[in-house]
Amino acid sequence: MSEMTYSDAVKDAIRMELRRDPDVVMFGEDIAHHGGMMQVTKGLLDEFGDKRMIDTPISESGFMGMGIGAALRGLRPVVDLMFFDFALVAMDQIQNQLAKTIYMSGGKVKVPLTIRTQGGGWKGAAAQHSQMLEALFVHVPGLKVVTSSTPADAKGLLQASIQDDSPVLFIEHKQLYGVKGEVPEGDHIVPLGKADVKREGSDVTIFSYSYCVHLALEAAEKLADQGVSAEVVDLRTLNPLDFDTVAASVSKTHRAMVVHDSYARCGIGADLAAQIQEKLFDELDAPILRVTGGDVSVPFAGELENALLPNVERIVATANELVS
Amino acid sequence: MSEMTYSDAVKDAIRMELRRDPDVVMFGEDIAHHGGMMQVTKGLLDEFGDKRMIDTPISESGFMGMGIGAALRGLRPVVDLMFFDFALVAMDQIQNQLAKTIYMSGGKVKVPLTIRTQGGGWKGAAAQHSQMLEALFVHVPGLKVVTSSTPADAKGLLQASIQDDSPVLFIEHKQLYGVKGEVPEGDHIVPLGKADVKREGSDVTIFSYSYCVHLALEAAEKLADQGVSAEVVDLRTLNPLDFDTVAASVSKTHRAMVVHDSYARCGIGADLAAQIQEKLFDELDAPILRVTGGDVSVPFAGELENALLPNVERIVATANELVS
Amino acid sequence: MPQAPPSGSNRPSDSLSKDDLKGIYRQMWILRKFEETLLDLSKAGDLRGSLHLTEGQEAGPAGACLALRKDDAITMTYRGHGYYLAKGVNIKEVLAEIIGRENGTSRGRGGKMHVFDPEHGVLGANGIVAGGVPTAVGAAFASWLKGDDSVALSAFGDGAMNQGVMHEVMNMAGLWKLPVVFYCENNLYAEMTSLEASSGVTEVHKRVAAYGFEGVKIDGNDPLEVFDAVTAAVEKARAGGGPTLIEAMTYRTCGHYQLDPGFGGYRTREEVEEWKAKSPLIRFGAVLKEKKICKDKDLKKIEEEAAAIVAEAKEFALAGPIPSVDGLADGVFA
Amino acid sequence: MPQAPPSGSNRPSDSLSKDDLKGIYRQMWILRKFEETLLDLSKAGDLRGSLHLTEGQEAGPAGACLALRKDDAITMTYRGHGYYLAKGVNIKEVLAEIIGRENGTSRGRGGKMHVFDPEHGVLGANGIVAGGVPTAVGAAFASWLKGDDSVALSAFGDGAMNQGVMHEVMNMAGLWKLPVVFYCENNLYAEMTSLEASSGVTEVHKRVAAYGFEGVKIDGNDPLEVFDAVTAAVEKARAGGGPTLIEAMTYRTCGHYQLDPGFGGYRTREEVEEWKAKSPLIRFGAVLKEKKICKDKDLKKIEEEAAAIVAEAKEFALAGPIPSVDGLADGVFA
Ligand SMILES: Cc1ncc(C[n+]2csc(CCOP(=O)(O)OP(=O)(O)O)c2C)c(N)n1
Ligand SMILES: Cc1ncc(C[n+]2csc(CCOP(=O)(O)OP(=O)(O)O)c2C)c(N)n1
Ligand SMILES: [Mg+2]
Ligand SMILES: [Mg+2]
Repeated sequence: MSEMTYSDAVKDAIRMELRRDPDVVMFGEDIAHHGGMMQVTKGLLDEFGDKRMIDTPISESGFMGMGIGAALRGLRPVVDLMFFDFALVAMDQIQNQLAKTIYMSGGKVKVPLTIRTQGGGWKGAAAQHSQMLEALFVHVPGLKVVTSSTPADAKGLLQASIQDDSPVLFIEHKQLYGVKGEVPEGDHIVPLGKADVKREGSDVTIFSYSYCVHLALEAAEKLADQGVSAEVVDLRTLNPLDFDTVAASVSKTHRAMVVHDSYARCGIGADLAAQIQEKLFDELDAPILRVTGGDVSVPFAGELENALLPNVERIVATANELVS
Repeated sequence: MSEMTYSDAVKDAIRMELRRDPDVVMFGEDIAHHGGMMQVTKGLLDEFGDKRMIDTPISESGFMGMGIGAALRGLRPVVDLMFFDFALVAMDQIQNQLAKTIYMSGGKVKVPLTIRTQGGGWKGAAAQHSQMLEALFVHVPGLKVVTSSTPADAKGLLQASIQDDSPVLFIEHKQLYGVKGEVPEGDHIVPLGKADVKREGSDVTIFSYSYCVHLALEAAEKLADQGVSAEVVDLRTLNPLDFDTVAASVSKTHRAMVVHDSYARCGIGADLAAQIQEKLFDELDAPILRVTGGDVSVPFAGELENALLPNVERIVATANELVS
Repeated sequence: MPQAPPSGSNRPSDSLSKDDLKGIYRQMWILRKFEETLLDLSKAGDLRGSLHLTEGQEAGPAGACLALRKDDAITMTYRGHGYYLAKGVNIKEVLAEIIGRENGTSRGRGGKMHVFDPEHGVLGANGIVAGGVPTAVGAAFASWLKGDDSVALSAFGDGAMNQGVMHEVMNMAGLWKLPVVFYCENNLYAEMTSLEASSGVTEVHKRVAAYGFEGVKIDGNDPLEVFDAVTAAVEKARAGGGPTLIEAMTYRTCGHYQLDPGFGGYRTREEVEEWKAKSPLIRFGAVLKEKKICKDKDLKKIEEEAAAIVAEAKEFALAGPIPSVDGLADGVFA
Repeated sequence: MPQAPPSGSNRPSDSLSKDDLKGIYRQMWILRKFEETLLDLSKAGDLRGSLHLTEGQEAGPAGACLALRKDDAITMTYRGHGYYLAKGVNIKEVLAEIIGRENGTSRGRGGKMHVFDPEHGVLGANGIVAGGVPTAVGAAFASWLKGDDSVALSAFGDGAMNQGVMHEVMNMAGLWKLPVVFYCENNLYAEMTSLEASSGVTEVHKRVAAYGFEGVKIDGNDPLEVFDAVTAAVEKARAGGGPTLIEAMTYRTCGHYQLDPGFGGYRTREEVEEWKAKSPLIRFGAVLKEKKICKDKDLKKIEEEAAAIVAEAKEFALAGPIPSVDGLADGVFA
């Protein structure tokens, strides 16, 4: 174990995989020579050279599609999308091609490609540089969708993603890069498809993932002061979803809410609420509530952006509404 | 009133709008000289000429984006996407540009652009030509999302869409073109944002939209034979959603289900279930159940496709589960 | 760097054996018979959905695939039957796929627009115009990164040139000199829209001026010219010389899909008839006779052999098991 | 069809008045002072997010916008401050927008990457590389369909050339001869990646060979050469002659964004210093002196005027109201 930032943990995972398997290659914009706009891949070019770490032109559709071909021919590409918002530029290649290739081949091929990207707001980056778009990729089947809230999870889940034979969308978050935590040294695998109870509680469950887990944990702390025991479950993998862990928690607390900073309608919160009430209707003592990024494009002005996106106060208030 | 097919009703709406407003223009692939792959726009070139009905190259991103510029400069473009699946090719222009332009301008501009497309399966068109992707466009805010199940609604809602100053995604369905019904002659407006109770009932509400409304109505007929009174609500506009009509129906029947042929996770059914249980928890006597297109790419083989997509039997069985 | 040689002198096809030449003719007939069978199956209701036939364009797949190794990669379109057949995919399993059977190449999940066979380098037919081109370029990218000498070829239409992703991957192919061959079947139409109505520059091979590699224009209805051009492009690619775009002039003598009569609207009957007379089967049959490799009866025999192969495949396919609904979700993930 | 005239003889800029020329110089200083102010505000914490400055590229907006009418349309990028200012948008409202105030051009919702002002033909700055180019081409499409004589110009970088959508709209612009000017600021880098590392063909203006219209290469650091080239392109477009691509050679003497020192990694300090010496403000100041239009003190005075305009705008912006949270969802729909 050693303490490191989320950013370094991500780098560590990529480095471990590049070392482990010569078929792992990474490409994207400004990732090699510059080391990535968030400096996450800094130094990897020196160790692995420019046939393993490749700077591309600004051609997201093109290099995403090339990743598919490379994966079908035995490589294990890590494709970097600088901002999550840019996934929309490459959407046909991601959703009509990458996500469907295994199914359309009747399960005959493997497509071991990992898309690595980062999203999220609170930075004054406005409508086209702040989106968390995970729900779009959970909706259309065929991609594993993975998030992480801690450095250790980031490392373990990213290594697992790169080792997976299905395409994986690995989503980081702008607000997480500076977060520090203990991270196992050497190879570290956190299996995909497993949620994690980040804090135990008995009165209400707060489901969340990625950066918002931290808001949820802070809220749980405040709630504890107010005598409310909140359980915080980090969903981590959004597809496939670990519904067993979800069910176990709801069966314990009988009250649930979901927190995410992405849009509300047809979002992950809606999906989880629908599944929980469908399968655990009799367990519920209250409706499943949501604290989300609303149904508005991310505004530029700080006051508006902060009002739109989730915060600790709204989480606390919502939890209180549930237990009252 | 005259009886016509859904296909002719759509044509009638486009024709009325082209006649009404010289700023309405339509463009897309093979829509002018050929009259559209579904023959919906046949004959319009003759009446309106090749500066109002324009065949484009196979460049969905490009002409979608050009539609934005044209709309900002006073035209009212109807942009044709031959298959709903191709929206993914133009996704950046639709979601990062079109859907956000009004908000990013602080409400200063109007963007009166209507995307007209068609989706849906049951045709052996497989994974890339059968998708209904409405949930993706409800998730990212900024587009009105409109469907219709009858010829009259198709005409009235499409005219309303073209007259709207916000961008609208108008979604047709492969299975509907041959459906016949009475359609008002001349101008016909069905306001956006209003659901429609297509059949009254008291035991359970089946929410649906587009083609699946017909499956729901057929199921309701069968259920009536079995002594179950099912209300069928056609949501029509998916964004903005007419929750008042939803709430009124649930408050009457206390049991609800949603039927759609698109993917389940983060789908419209999930969204509706989440909202209903959130706002009407105490009205519900049973969980909100869903009959959907599942979480699998649309397979080619008929037996698999039919098993994946909703059918009357599953709707009946699900309704019975709710009332039992 | 090797160039596409001038026709007439020292052509790679000069060294093809008589059997090779007869093989080309056979391959073209297999495709034709195969598609006739598809049309029959469609009319009989045994084949679902729309069917994009390639009548009149048989020279491309037959000539191009002969220039490829088994380990070379290839992608094609909804109109790509000829390519995956000529690349070596089992015709029985293809036909089973196309009628949605469990013993099809994709267990009936893919259908005719989505045939895969990685063993023969077939990385997918595709329903999205230009959608599979990046896959081929990515295969070439893999060869380049690994330093092996396999190449990739992508076959697509003239209309596909106007898709943005094509531009992106052509630029990268040129930039990195990737071992890929862009094989553009210029059949003058994209669905019902003519090339002139959709491109500012209708000489497709000139458009690669934007990417820094060579574009050549060939008679795409002559399988030997196709073989020569693809061979030259493949050799150049294997040698590290980068990509080539081949604009192969051809014509779809049938409709865009089974419900399009193919003339009356966007094309005249005369135009279609003119091209029918120039169709690869007729022309190449004449060549074989001229070269004294075949007599009429030999040609007929090859046609019958092809018909028999397809008939056998049809029988196999129709006897294939219907996929079980239990396996519906198989293959969402690996 | 009018062509970009050879420099030296009969240039449109020959007929610019002394006031016009001084106006160009003033416009460039306004931009420079404006951006210095943005950087100050950013350092002071009054301005959120990343800031893409355009130091060294002032000649483009000043020269290009002078060649446009108020009713002509324009789109630009995240690095487009110069264009919307020179196109006539109220500088106070722009600055208010950039610090997120209710009296900003987009009521604080858009921020610096999303400035709109339809009254002045400004159809949006954009955060997506090449994302706003189709909008401009669409504006030209509208002019073409309506038969009016307004034109559209889109300013973008060399890196944007590799986006697929650029290809798609350039093809349509060429096909239909739309009245649009593609103004490519070739500053040799896209973020930290050089043009050679990202394009198979680095002479950007030659890439339009694929679309059937003219491409010209100019000194983008000379506002008069910019004015001449854009004037010629605009005249051609208004006359129905279709699009032109102008490759304007320039250089960003600052970093890609405020946290990038601009050298040390992808560029040498020497390279940057060399270009600084060739920067438009320095060169054009010398031209004004040479033409005896200005003395040093006149130049200084213009600089001070520009600083005063920006200072006033800053005051206005900082006094602007913070947007009310009640209006958060205003403008999701029209
Ligand atoms: C992205 C996309 N847009 C439109 C279509 C519909 N479509 C199918 S085939 C076709 C024409 C393609 O023409 P071309 O590339 O010349 O190939 P050809 O059919 O002539 O072989 C079109 C527009 C599609 N499948 N994908
Ligand atoms: C689709 C997309 N991909 C990547 C980015 C990230 N990005 C912002 S600016 C930039 C470089 C653009 O270079 P160029 O077009 O040359 O313009 P310049 O910044 O030099 O003015 C990149 C890659 C983006 N904004 N949009
Ligand atoms: Mg074609
Ligand atoms: Mg640049």
